[in-house]
Order: sequence, then structure tokens, then C-alpha cells
Amino acid sequence: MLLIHCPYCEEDRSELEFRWAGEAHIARPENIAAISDEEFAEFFFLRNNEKGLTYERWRHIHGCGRFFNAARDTVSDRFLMTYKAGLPKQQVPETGASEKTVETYEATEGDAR
Amino acid sequence: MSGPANNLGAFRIKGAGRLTPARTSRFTFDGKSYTAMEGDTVASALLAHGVHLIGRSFKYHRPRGVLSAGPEEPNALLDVSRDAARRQPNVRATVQEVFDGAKISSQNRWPSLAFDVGAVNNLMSPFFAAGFYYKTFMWPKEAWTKIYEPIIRRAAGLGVAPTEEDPDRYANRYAHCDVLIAGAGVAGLTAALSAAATGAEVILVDEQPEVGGALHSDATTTIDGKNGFDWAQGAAAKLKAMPNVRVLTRTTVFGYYNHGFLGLAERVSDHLDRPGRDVPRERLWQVRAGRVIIATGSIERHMVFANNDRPGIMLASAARTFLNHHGVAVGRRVGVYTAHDSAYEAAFDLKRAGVAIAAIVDCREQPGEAVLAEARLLGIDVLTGHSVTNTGGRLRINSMTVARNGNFDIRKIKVDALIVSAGWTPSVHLFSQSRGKLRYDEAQQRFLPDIYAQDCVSVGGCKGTDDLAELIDEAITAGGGRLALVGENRFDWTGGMIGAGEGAGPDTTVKAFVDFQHDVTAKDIRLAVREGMHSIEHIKRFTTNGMASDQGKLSNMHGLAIAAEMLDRPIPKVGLTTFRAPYTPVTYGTLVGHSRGDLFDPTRKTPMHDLEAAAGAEFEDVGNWKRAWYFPRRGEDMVAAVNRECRTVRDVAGVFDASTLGKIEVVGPDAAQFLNLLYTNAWDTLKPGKCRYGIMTREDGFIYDDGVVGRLAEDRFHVTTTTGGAPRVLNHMEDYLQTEFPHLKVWLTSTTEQWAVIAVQGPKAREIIAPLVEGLDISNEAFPHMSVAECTVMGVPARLFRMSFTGELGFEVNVPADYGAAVWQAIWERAERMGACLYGTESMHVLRAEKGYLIVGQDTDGTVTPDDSGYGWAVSKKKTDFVGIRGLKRPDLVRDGRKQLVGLVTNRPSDVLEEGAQIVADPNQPKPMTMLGHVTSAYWSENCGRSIAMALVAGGRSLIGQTLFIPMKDRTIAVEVTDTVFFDKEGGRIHG
Amino acid sequence: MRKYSVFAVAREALRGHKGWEAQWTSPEPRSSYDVIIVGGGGHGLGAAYYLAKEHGITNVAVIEKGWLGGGNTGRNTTIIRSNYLYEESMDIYEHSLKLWEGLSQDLNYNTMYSPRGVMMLSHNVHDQQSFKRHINANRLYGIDNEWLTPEQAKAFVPVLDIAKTARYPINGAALQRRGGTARHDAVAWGYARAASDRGVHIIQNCEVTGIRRGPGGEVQGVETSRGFIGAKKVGVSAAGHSSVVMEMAGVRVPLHSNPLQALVSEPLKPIFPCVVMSNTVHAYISQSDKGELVIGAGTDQYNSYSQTGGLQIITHTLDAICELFPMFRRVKMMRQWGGITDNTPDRSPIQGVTPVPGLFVNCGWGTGGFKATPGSANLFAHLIAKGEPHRLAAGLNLDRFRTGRLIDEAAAAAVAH
Amino acid sequence: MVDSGADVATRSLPLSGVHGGSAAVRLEVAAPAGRISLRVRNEDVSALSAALGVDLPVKPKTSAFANGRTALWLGPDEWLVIDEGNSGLTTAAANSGALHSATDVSHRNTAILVEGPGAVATINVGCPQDLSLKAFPVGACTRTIFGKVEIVLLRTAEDAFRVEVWRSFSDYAFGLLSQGALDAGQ
Repeated sequence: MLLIHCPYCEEDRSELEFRWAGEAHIARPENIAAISDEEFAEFFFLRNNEKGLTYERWRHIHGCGRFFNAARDTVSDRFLMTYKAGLPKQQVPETGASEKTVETYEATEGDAR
Repeated sequence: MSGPANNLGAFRIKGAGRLTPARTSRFTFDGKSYTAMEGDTVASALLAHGVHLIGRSFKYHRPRGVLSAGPEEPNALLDVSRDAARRQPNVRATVQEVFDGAKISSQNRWPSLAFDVGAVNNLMSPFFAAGFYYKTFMWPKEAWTKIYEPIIRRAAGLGVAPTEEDPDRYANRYAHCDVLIAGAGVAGLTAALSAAATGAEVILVDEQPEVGGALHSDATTTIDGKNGFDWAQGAAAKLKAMPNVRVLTRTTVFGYYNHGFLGLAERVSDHLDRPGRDVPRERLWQVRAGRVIIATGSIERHMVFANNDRPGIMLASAARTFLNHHGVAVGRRVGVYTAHDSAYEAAFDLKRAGVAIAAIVDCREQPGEAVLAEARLLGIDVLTGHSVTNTGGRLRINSMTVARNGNFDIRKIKVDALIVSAGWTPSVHLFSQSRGKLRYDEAQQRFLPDIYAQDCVSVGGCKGTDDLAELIDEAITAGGGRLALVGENRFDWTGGMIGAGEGAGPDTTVKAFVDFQHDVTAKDIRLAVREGMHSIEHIKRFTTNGMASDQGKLSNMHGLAIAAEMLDRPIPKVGLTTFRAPYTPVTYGTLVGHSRGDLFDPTRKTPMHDLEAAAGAEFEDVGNWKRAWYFPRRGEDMVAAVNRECRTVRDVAGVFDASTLGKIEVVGPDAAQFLNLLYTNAWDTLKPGKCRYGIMTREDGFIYDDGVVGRLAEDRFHVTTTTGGAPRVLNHMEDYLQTEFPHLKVWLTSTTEQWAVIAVQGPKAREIIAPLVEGLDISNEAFPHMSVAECTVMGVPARLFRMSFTGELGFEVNVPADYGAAVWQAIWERAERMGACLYGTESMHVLRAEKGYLIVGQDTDGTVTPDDSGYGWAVSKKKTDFVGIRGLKRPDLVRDGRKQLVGLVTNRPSDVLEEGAQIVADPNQPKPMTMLGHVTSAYWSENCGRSIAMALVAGGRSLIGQTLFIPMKDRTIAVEVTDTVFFDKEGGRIHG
Repeated sequence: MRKYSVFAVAREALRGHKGWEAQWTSPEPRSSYDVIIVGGGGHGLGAAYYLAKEHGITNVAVIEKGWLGGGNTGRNTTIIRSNYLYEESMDIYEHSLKLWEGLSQDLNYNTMYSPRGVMMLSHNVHDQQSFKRHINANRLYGIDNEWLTPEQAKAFVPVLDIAKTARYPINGAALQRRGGTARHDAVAWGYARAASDRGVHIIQNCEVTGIRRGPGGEVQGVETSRGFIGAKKVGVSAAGHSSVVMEMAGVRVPLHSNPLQALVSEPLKPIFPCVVMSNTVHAYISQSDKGELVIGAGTDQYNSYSQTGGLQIITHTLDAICELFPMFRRVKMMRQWGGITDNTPDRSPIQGVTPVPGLFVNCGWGTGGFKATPGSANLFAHLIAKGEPHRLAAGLNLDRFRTGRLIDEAAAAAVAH
Repeated sequence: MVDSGADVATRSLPLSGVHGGSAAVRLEVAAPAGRISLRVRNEDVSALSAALGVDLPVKPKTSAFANGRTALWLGPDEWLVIDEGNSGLTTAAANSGALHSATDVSHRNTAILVEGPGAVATINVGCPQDLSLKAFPVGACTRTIFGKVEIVLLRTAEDAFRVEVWRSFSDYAFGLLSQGALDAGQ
């Protein structure tokens, strides 16, 4: 169960109060009616699904009700920061986001070096 | 109450142990009655009576006894019950405390524990090597299902699942703390004292009934000048008295999850003779901890040698606990087989208590000097550089075979118990669950915490800290406070080994058990390697080593070492299997907590529910709601009731509870503009006082929801949604409002539950409600179809809609929810006098189908566009933007031949189609058939005097007038494609 | 390859099982192959096997970063069924089910396919309409699936509570008798053994770190933690990591990787004869041959590659299980774990060509990949060998997200397992 | 509304006749109250505060009480305003002359009062928030989750809370609180 910092409530709350809302910073095209089929598919379906640093939206649905953005590492599930909706994509502090690049079982299954 | 002390068991040692004979209880084991002392586990009580044979193993049904004195126990699993409904299989005898009247049985044996037919498996064991089933049982093909698998299934399994509903309560509690400490041994208690002194909120957790951890087995350690165990109890008392500390005993930290979240299982009343009715059996603690101190100690390993599994063979530390804590000797003539100094202390304690020590067999050439000296002092025979290579006995060990390492000269030594130790494995389970990274300590052959992934720290045995003073320092530092504490050990321990012992090496075929419960032997692990299983995960899965209910607490390191030796690779290169939650098994009841019965899932009822129930309604589940389905009168079945209701609505009128429909108040100067973007329709043209049917699509252009929207004022709309759609529609709207259109000045509020909604439909609808409505002219002229107004009904503020989901003259009366019942009652009294009826959702469905009205979710399924369902008119052609505008234009959404909603009539009017039936053009084609679509709605229409149906059919509208076929299991039904309006095609009635 | 049989086992029993050979070999990688399959789960190993067996292509390597079958193959709840709604789905899952029926004999490896029946519980009118739609579609397509009354359902699963007073009473059930379970590890191992025997190289503990493309954009091979390995064709079958691998070739796929959890109980004597699923209360359960109750929990809501999920998912699942089977409250959860599922927007898989010549993809199986293993592998082999999809998998292409021709099993039925 | 004859609707309250609680906690259904869901932009907060006679708090998780009205901060532009008397809240808000949305939710919500030394333990049976006085002092309020339903929680005293819940979820909320109350008494 994640612990999520709501930038509006200004405190950490249990994941139970939140709903995940997909990848962040995907703007709805202003001229949406005019875009091509490919562009529409890209906008509506294609997602980065990053392994490592990802930008995503959450809604504090059982709290303040606000949508906001988060930067999270999808390998460790650690939140690097959260920030209000409408703000541009934020640079995250250098953390060496992902735990490792090589994932052979010798490196991971043993979890031992 | 107790009888003479010897009834407490022939193996109780007078003066030994910490239990007092003041309180005793009785229990039965396999039908035989025994007496126990308060504080006894089932294991200690049985051992006190000399009972060592306690269970049978999983695969070979070998006789087994108690191996440990804690939760790592793989063998002594029992069935424990209070009464028929309170029966718990697979209970660890070493954890379960005896309560008075406990009925305890052994498992996995037939007909009896001593004589078990399943033991034939032991004779057949050469055939049943690891993974044998992958290689056999394939011929003939059918035999697997019919013969082999049923036999395997019957033979497998341990306990028998309960068959009655569990009457016990289980509780749940969320909690927060600054520091959670897992384990209340020396390290945990010290850390707790240190942390508590800083004022931090502390939760200290231990799985045993009282604190002390490894001090349970100990007799010689002193802390703060006191006996270790006594010091621990004093420390706990001090902690419990502090307002910022919570001490939870009988509680296991079973899982360490993300972001400082931990799951704890507290056994609240399983040890009580007669728990109160309101006392939960177990309690789940869901704790969010700022920091975690892991002080879980270490677990002793057994030695791996031939026939190391006989009852009477147990861990040295367990024997020490039974002696020093429970006052029970595990035998009268005890052998010791060890690779570690700790077992010597067990021998010393036993010897001092008057138990004969047959010999200490130590596979090392050089045990610790201090323990050797003490052994000499006590006159115990120590055989260094020797190993136990076999044991004798059938249902209990009666001898051990000892040989000088590398020598074939053997001698048999008579024993009635054999205590073993291969050293200690740090309990890194929680650390690993927190996703910390381990490192391998080559010198001590153990995995230790290395890189922490969360805000936690390991202290003591689980970190590999062996020295008591160092351990205390470490714990004080971890707690963050200051403390002066001195601890003294009698002996410093050395030694330890992992892997197979002497006589169980690769060149042998003996049964040297690594994993007791699953009967995994050293040779099974070697076989796995031979067969190409080189990753420890493969070896685990192939042999099932470590997959039994103790989850490898004893077996993992041995298995790893044997595999590494066979692979000729260093241990870290072979890997270590993941430590998964839970640390020890947790009952479903604990995890479910209160979520059962009425609290499993909320049951939502409308304000009129009780009146409807009193009127005889049957209800159906729609999401969480209970909705009145139909109102049978005496002697009516559902069909008769629905036919009557449908007829009555069209002939007179009907009253219907529409409260569950979602309602959203959309308020603000940009409200119309916002709705323009969210619905396919145009809303700026809707005048205040009017309402309109709207369709909502997502960006993909498929119908998402629908409903009537009323404009109450320039800046205020009353939006309705489907019953099931209410929450997701509001979320969808909020999403667009907050993130795509934040410039719009508009706010959304859910008002679903603010209003009770009473629909009155039928020719007499106006007459029924008119006298109750004040301040509004509801004549046809003043208040035509699709009007909305605020008014007063029975003296309360109301919103009145002139709308219809039946095709009849209709109104929907919205009143504040608490007035719903009274207004419903008043309307019904008038309606009933006029010959109207109450109707439920089933009639509502029929009546709307007669008119071809859509039900989103029934006639659409998430792949249907407005045009597909014949509602293309609801998509504004003028708007330049709305959600769905682009999705609707995609190639597949505009192609010919899409499935379209049409009507179907059966050639035989009395045939009512099955909802979900599939439609074909040629019923005689071979399978797989080409299906054109399916029946979405089908009813007997009393008003049409025939069956009617709606269907999604490929190119449906172009097939109107044609005959299609519905092949059912027993016959094929011919249908004609029609439009979707079956009743009052001209639509005049709605304006009546 | 030494044939497995009861006689071989008996012979070995007499000599301490010392004569068994490795089930598959672990060769050093060649400098290049005709085909490289990325991902050594059931789908990838199976594809390699069928390439060798049915298409005569044996110069094949399967590259696995961890250990064979260590991803979703070894982490799922082993449910097999084919009673899907849309023709595209029925095609592939039924093809798969037919292969399951003969898989043990085909591979000479007992995969323990156990057609004990998969029963889906209906709790309300909406469920009933949806199930009947499936049943009718399945029947006309030649797939078994039948409607049971509550009493018939109870006769099939005696521990089922069909009381009308339940919070969500059962008003019927759909039963596919040929549905059931199989032994997950055996599927990976059986395919690995049979593929290895036909010359396929199985390279474990080797992570693909890049996909090398030639001047024309075509695939030339893969960069790995053990160096570059050339290949004329590369098939990606990497489940939860498909996005990551495809991104190496510059191809974006519409996937979300989510944790999916499961749990088993302590072993119990047989009490649960088949597989039971309920979408309304969100639960599915069966009992393994070892006696453990195997329970599939839900998907966590967020993207993650962590193979862990929240405790709340487990507790909600058990709420539902104990509501359906109240006698299980005293049963204990022995082990819980997570896998990473790759989910598409329409919850149907993607198998097809990609914009990169020579690169083929098989992903998006979400929570349903295990049951598809033989069928998916078989058709993926066809795709790679022929360069175009088999008729039975033609609809699973990537282009459907452009055209809008989705195969939305979730929308149609809310049956996602 | 006073029952002044057959033609005037009488009010039927949810949770009528329910019982719960333990030695450690008293559970009581609150009297009916007027409520609005109020939405106001930053710049108009003071106008609405003046009109309602209670200062709308702008700090997260806080509430304000004045003139029989309690204003609970629920979100950056959202308040739940509860009037113990006979409401008039929408009219008062309308009189502010400032842009806002006030929607009557008097009947949407009902409230349960939880009081006694076991109050925190009772609510923590289903609420994942830290309810220690440090984290959740008297006057603190929040929308949150309680078991499987949403609630609005207001701490009215060290050992007293008001639980606001939607009407149809009130049976569930009361049932779970009752279980919590039993457990808090252990």
C-alpha cells in the first residue's frame, strides 16, 4: 500500500484515498478533430510504460478530490516528487532512479553480491 | 484443576522451567486425554508426557515429531478445535498454547498415526524421486485425469479444510508509529527502550506469548545483572507503562510492504480457555511506520544426515527451550549431533537437570575451547571429528550411528532423543520483503542485510551480530536514545555448517532430509541439478524444497549449499530464493477482518426501500444498490407481475423508484460550455426550464453513459447518469474539468443521494401528482414533454421533470431524500385509488424496450457508437469539439457493416428470445459459424401481445424486413429484423 | 533425448536416479541465429519449439534474462479456458486449448493439464445476460460452455454457498468442462526440453540490452549482457517487459505493466474440485494437486515493474473468497507473490508484425497469458516463420489501435481473467 | 418541516433506530442539519466567509466554527458547510454576490457521532489516517475512506468525532463503527 504525498493536502496519505489516472503530461490535442488516425492512436493509446522514472497522474479521490502529478520509479515504486496539476513536467533530483540496468538472475534472484 | 504433579507428564523436571503448576488444563490428542500447564504449547505438553510421534510427512508419510520450539516448525502440524465449527488444520504444535478442552488430532494419516497405510509411499520412495510425475502418468492419455491425478490429489494435502462457517470474529486496526520494532528479544527490547526514551511513538511486536525471544531457551545470560528472561519481562512491563509505547505479543509481523507499511497478525484469543463473545479471535494490524527496526533474531538449522527425521530428533535450541522454559526433558538419554557450540549449552543444561547425555558428536575437529572444557567438567563424552551417519527406531529414534569422519568404523549408540545443530540462520525475511539487498558472509556462510531499501535497520541476530555487548550497543543506537545496559553470555559460540553432513554426500542414496514437511532429501536436490536445474528457483520448484508451510526457514540454506556443491559454483552465484510474505501463514479470517456479511460490501438502499419491501417487492442487485425488481401480488410469479405492471402503466399509470440514477449538479457560468465538451449533444441551445437526453462518449467515440440533463438556470444543470455509471462519470467529468479545461468556471457536485426520485408514468400521471404540486402549472401546454422546474411538492422544495422512459406521459418528482418516503406514500395512495400500480426495474426494461429506448450497458457494451445504436441524431454536427469527436471518425467506426441496434420479432409471437442469443444468416452452416450479432434485450410484451427483442446485428439497419436465424441448443428460431420501436410508433402518447 | 516413461523412471529408481541427463543444454551463444526469441517464458520457449518442429527452423536461440519460466509462466494461477466472446479470442484460445489436450504427449513431458472445469459464477441479471452471450457464441463456434442453475453449480462444487440470502446470491453459472489447470513450471520445462532436443539454444541469465537495426531499419540482432548476437529475425515475447524491449527498437506499444498478485494456502486435503471465478465479487480459486488453494488476486492500479503489490489487494480478494466460501476463513495464506502483467487498452493480446522489418511482437496477454501458451507460441512461430500472421491470429495486430477495430473482451463482458 | 397535515411531507431519517457502541465508545446519530457543498475560487473566499458568517479555512485539513455553522476544508476550492439550525445556507451564499457554487446536500449526508476514550481505535477500524492528536488535532477534518465507503471526518474534541457519510452508505458506516467500538473496548 503506497504512501502518497498530496500536493494540495500537503501531507502523506494512504494509497486507499487515491486513484491512479494514467501517464501525465499527455495533452489533449487542441485541434483534436483534425488530427490523423495515427496521431489519435498515439494520443489515446500509446504510453511510455517506463521502467524506471515515470510521470503519472493521481487523483486524491477520497481526499481533496484533486488530480495531480507524480514522478515515481516503477522499479522501486518510490515517489520522487508530486506536484500540482497544470505545472509543467518537473525535473526530479538525481537519485540514480532505477536500481540496476542488468537483470540476470545472478544479479537479482540472489539479491546478493 | 490440577491433580498430582506427575499428571503433568513423566518428563517434567522438578524445579526446571518457568511455568507454575498453579493452573492446568486438559486436552485430548488423537482421543487420549492429557494435562498441560498454563504456558505450555501443545508441543511442550505432549513432550512432557513423552509423546514424540505427532505427525506424518507430506509425501512419504514418514513418522515425525517435534523439530523446533517455534513458528519454523515443519513437522508437528495438528488439527486443533474448540468445537465443530472452530476447527483449525495445520496448526503448529510449537506455537499453539494449550487451552482447556482443546481437541487435537494428528493429520495426514490413515487409519492411525502409529499405523499409516500411506507409509507404503516410503517403501516406494525410490520411484517417487523429485519431479518423477513430470516423466510419468502420460499413458494412456485419459488416465491422467481419471486415475492418476485423483490419486495424487488424495494423497497430497495435509490437514482437512474446515467445512462449516467460522463463527469467530476477526478485527482490523490501522495504526501509525514513529518506530516499529519487530521482535522483542534482547535486541528488540533494548531498541524499544532506547526509542521510547526519545518520546517517539513505538510499537514493539513479538510472536511469542511473552517477550524474551531467544532468552526463552537460555538459562545463563544476564542482563543488567538480572537473569536474561526476567530482565526482559521487566523491560516489557516498563515499556507497557509508557503512553507512547504499544507492546503487542502473540503478534507476528508477517509482511513488510511498500513505504513503511507492515501487516501484523495478532492472535488475540486462541490461547484462552473461554474467550468472550465480543473478543476477536485474531486482529490484523495495518501499520504505517516512520522507521522499522528489525530484531527478528536467527533460526537454528538441523543437520542433514541419513534418517535425520525420526521422532525424537530435534533442534538443540528447542530442547533447551522445552527444558528451561517449559520444564520438560526431551528424553532420558539424549544424543547431541552438532557443528556449532550452541548445542553444547543444551547438553549442559540437560545434564545438569539430570538427563543422561549419550555423547556430543561434533563433526568439527575443533569446537570452541570453552564449551569443550565445560563438557569435560560435566563428564560429557565429546566425539570431535565424528558424525552421526544414521539413526534407528521406527516411531521414535532409539539409536544413532556414529563414525569418525572419513572412516567406515561405525558404532551404534542408544539414545531416546537426538538434539542437533548446524548453526544459525539470520532471519532476514522482513529485510528482504522490504526489498533490501543481501550480501553473502563467506566466513560464516550466511546471508546478511547489506543495502537498505526503506527506512529500516536490522539489529542483533538477524544482522549477524553474535556478540551480546555489540548487539546491545547496536540496538541502543538503532533506537536513537541513550541507555546503559550490560549483558553477559556464559559462552561465545563458534561454528556452523550448511549442506549435507558426513555420509549423505553425492555418492550416497540415503534419505537425508533437507525439507522435512515436503520430504525433500539431499539427493533430490542433486537430481534436480543433474537434470539441468541450475537456478535455485528451478531447484526449488523441481524439488519443492522450501515450499512447504514453513517456507524453507530450516531448509533453504542447506538446499542452496548442496546445489552449489553439485554445481561447483559459489553460493551467491546460485542465488537465494525470494522471501515472500507472509512470514508465517495467516488465516484468511484475519485478512478479511470485518468485511463479511453486511460489511462485505455496502448495500445501498433508496429512501423508499422499506415501503417497497412492505409492498412485496422483490429486489435485484444493481451495483451496490438494491432496486425494486417487480411487485408480485398474491399468487403472481414474476412473469404475471411484470405483465400486469406493464399493462397497468400504459392503461392507467405506474409509480417507479428512480432514486438510484446518478445525479450531478453542474454549476457555473461556463456550465453549458462544459457540457458541450463532455456530451455529444449541444447544450447551449437548451433553454432554462427544459431538459434533453444526452449521450456521453469517451475519446474513443464509444458510448460511455447517457441520461437526461435539465437546465434549471443559465448557470445550473441537473445532470442524470446511469445507476452504475454515477461515480465513474463524475470522475471522468472532474478529470476533464481539472486537467483539460481548467479555465472553465464550473463546479460539479454529486447529488445522487440528495434527491429521492419518484417516477410517475402513464395516462393518469398528471392527475395523480397534480394536487401534490404547488407553485407550478403542469398542464401539457405550460409544462410540455422535456420540461423541468423547481416547485414545491407536499410542502417541500422539489424538482419536477416532465420526462418519460416508458413512452407515456410521465413525471419524475425529485424531493430531498428524507422526504422521499412520505411523498412516495402520498403519491401511491392517490395512484392506487386510480388503479395504477407500483412497478420495478423489470417492467421499466420492458416498457422502454417497447419504445426502443436504449439501456447503456445492456444494449451497448463499450464497443458501440451513438450511430450504431441509432442515436446518431444525438451527435452534434455543428460542434467543433467534444470528447469523442475524433474517435468517432476512425476507420473502423465509420465502416460499413458495423453492428447496429435493430428490433427483432420472432416468427412465432410466443417465442421469447434469450438475451445473449447469437444471430446467423444461415443456420445450417458448419461450426464455427459466422455470427452476425446478438440479442441484447428480449421480453414478452404484454402491450404488444407478442415477444419483442433488440439486437446488435452487423449491417442491421439494411436488413430490416429480412429473416435471420437464432440457433439455440434445441431448436432454431427464425426472426424478422425490424426497427426498434414496437409500441406507439407515432409517439403521440408521450405528449398526452 | 531420453524418452520419459514409467519404465524409464522404474529403471532409474533402481540406480538412484543417477542416469538422468539435463533436460536442456546450456550452450554458449553462437554469433548469430536465424531467429532469436527474446523471453524464455512459456510463450517464447513454445515458439522456439514450434519453429523447430513445424517450420524446420532450428537455428534458433531463446534469450532469457533470468531463469526459464521465471516470469509470468511461473507466477500465475494456471487457469485454462477458451470460452471467450469475440471470434478473434475464441480462435486463439480454442487453438490453445486443443494443443493443451495433447501437450503432455507431444512434449513427452507431463504438463498435468487437468480439465477439471472452469466455472464462472453469475450473481445478477447483467452477469446472466453476459454469460449467455458467451455460451451462445461459444456453442455456435464449437466451443463447450454451458449454463448451470445454482443447484447444478452446487452439485459440481459442493462447498459453494447458493443461499439466496448471500450479499451477492448466485443465480447461475457458466461452466466450461474442458477448462481447468496445468502445472506451470512443467510447461516451461517441457517446451525447453523438447526445443533443446531439436537444436534450439536456450540461453538463460542473459539480458537483452538493445536491438540492433541495419541501414534499412531492419533487425540485425540483439545486444546482450553477453555481447552482440546476430539474427535475421527477432521475436519479442517478454510479457511485462515488452514495452522495455520494444522501445529498444524504437517501437512503442500500447501497454501498461501492472503488478498482479496471487496467493496459496497451506496444503489441504481435496476440497475444491474445479476452478471457480466470480467477476462480480472479483475472485478466482482452485486447488492445486499439492492441496494448496490457489487464489488469484486483483491488479494494482498503477504501473510497476516491482513484482510486488499492496496488501489491500490481497485482503479484498480474500473478502470475496470468504463471502463465497465462508468455511475457508480458518484456512491460512501460506505465500503471496506478484507478477507483472502487460495490459493492452482492449485487454486483448497483440501478436503481429511491427514497423521494424524482421521484428515480431507477442505481448499484451495481461492476466490471461498462461492459458494461451501453446496456442500463442504455435501461432507466433508461424508469424515468425512466414512473416505474416496465421489466420487464427490475424486480428491481434497492432494496427487495430489505429483503425479502432478493438477486441474488447473487457468491455463486452467484464471477464478479464 | 413541521408536520402540519396530510399534505405536508414528514421527514424519515436514515439510521433511525440503530444501536451500537461499547463501554469505550458511544455511537450516536447526529441531529439533521443543513449542509452545502461550497465551491469558491481563492479570490472570493472572503466574500463567501462574510456572507456565511464563518471564515472558510484555507489551510488543508482544518475547519472553522462560528454562528452555529462549521466550515470544513475539503479541497483547495471546496468546503462542506454544516448548519446545525435550519440552514438558509444557499441563500446566504447567494447573497455574497461573488462567483461560487453552493449545492444543497443536507439530505445527501447523514452524520454519526463517535465519542469516548476508544474513539480513535473505533475509527481506525476502517480509516487509514493517523488520528493521533499530533497529526489530527481537535478541529481537524478530512474526506477519507472508511472501510469500503467514503466519509468526511471531523474531530470535535479530543475523544469525539463527527463522521459524515452519504445516506445509503450510512448503514455500512454505522455497522463498521459498531464493530470498531466492540474492538476498541477490548
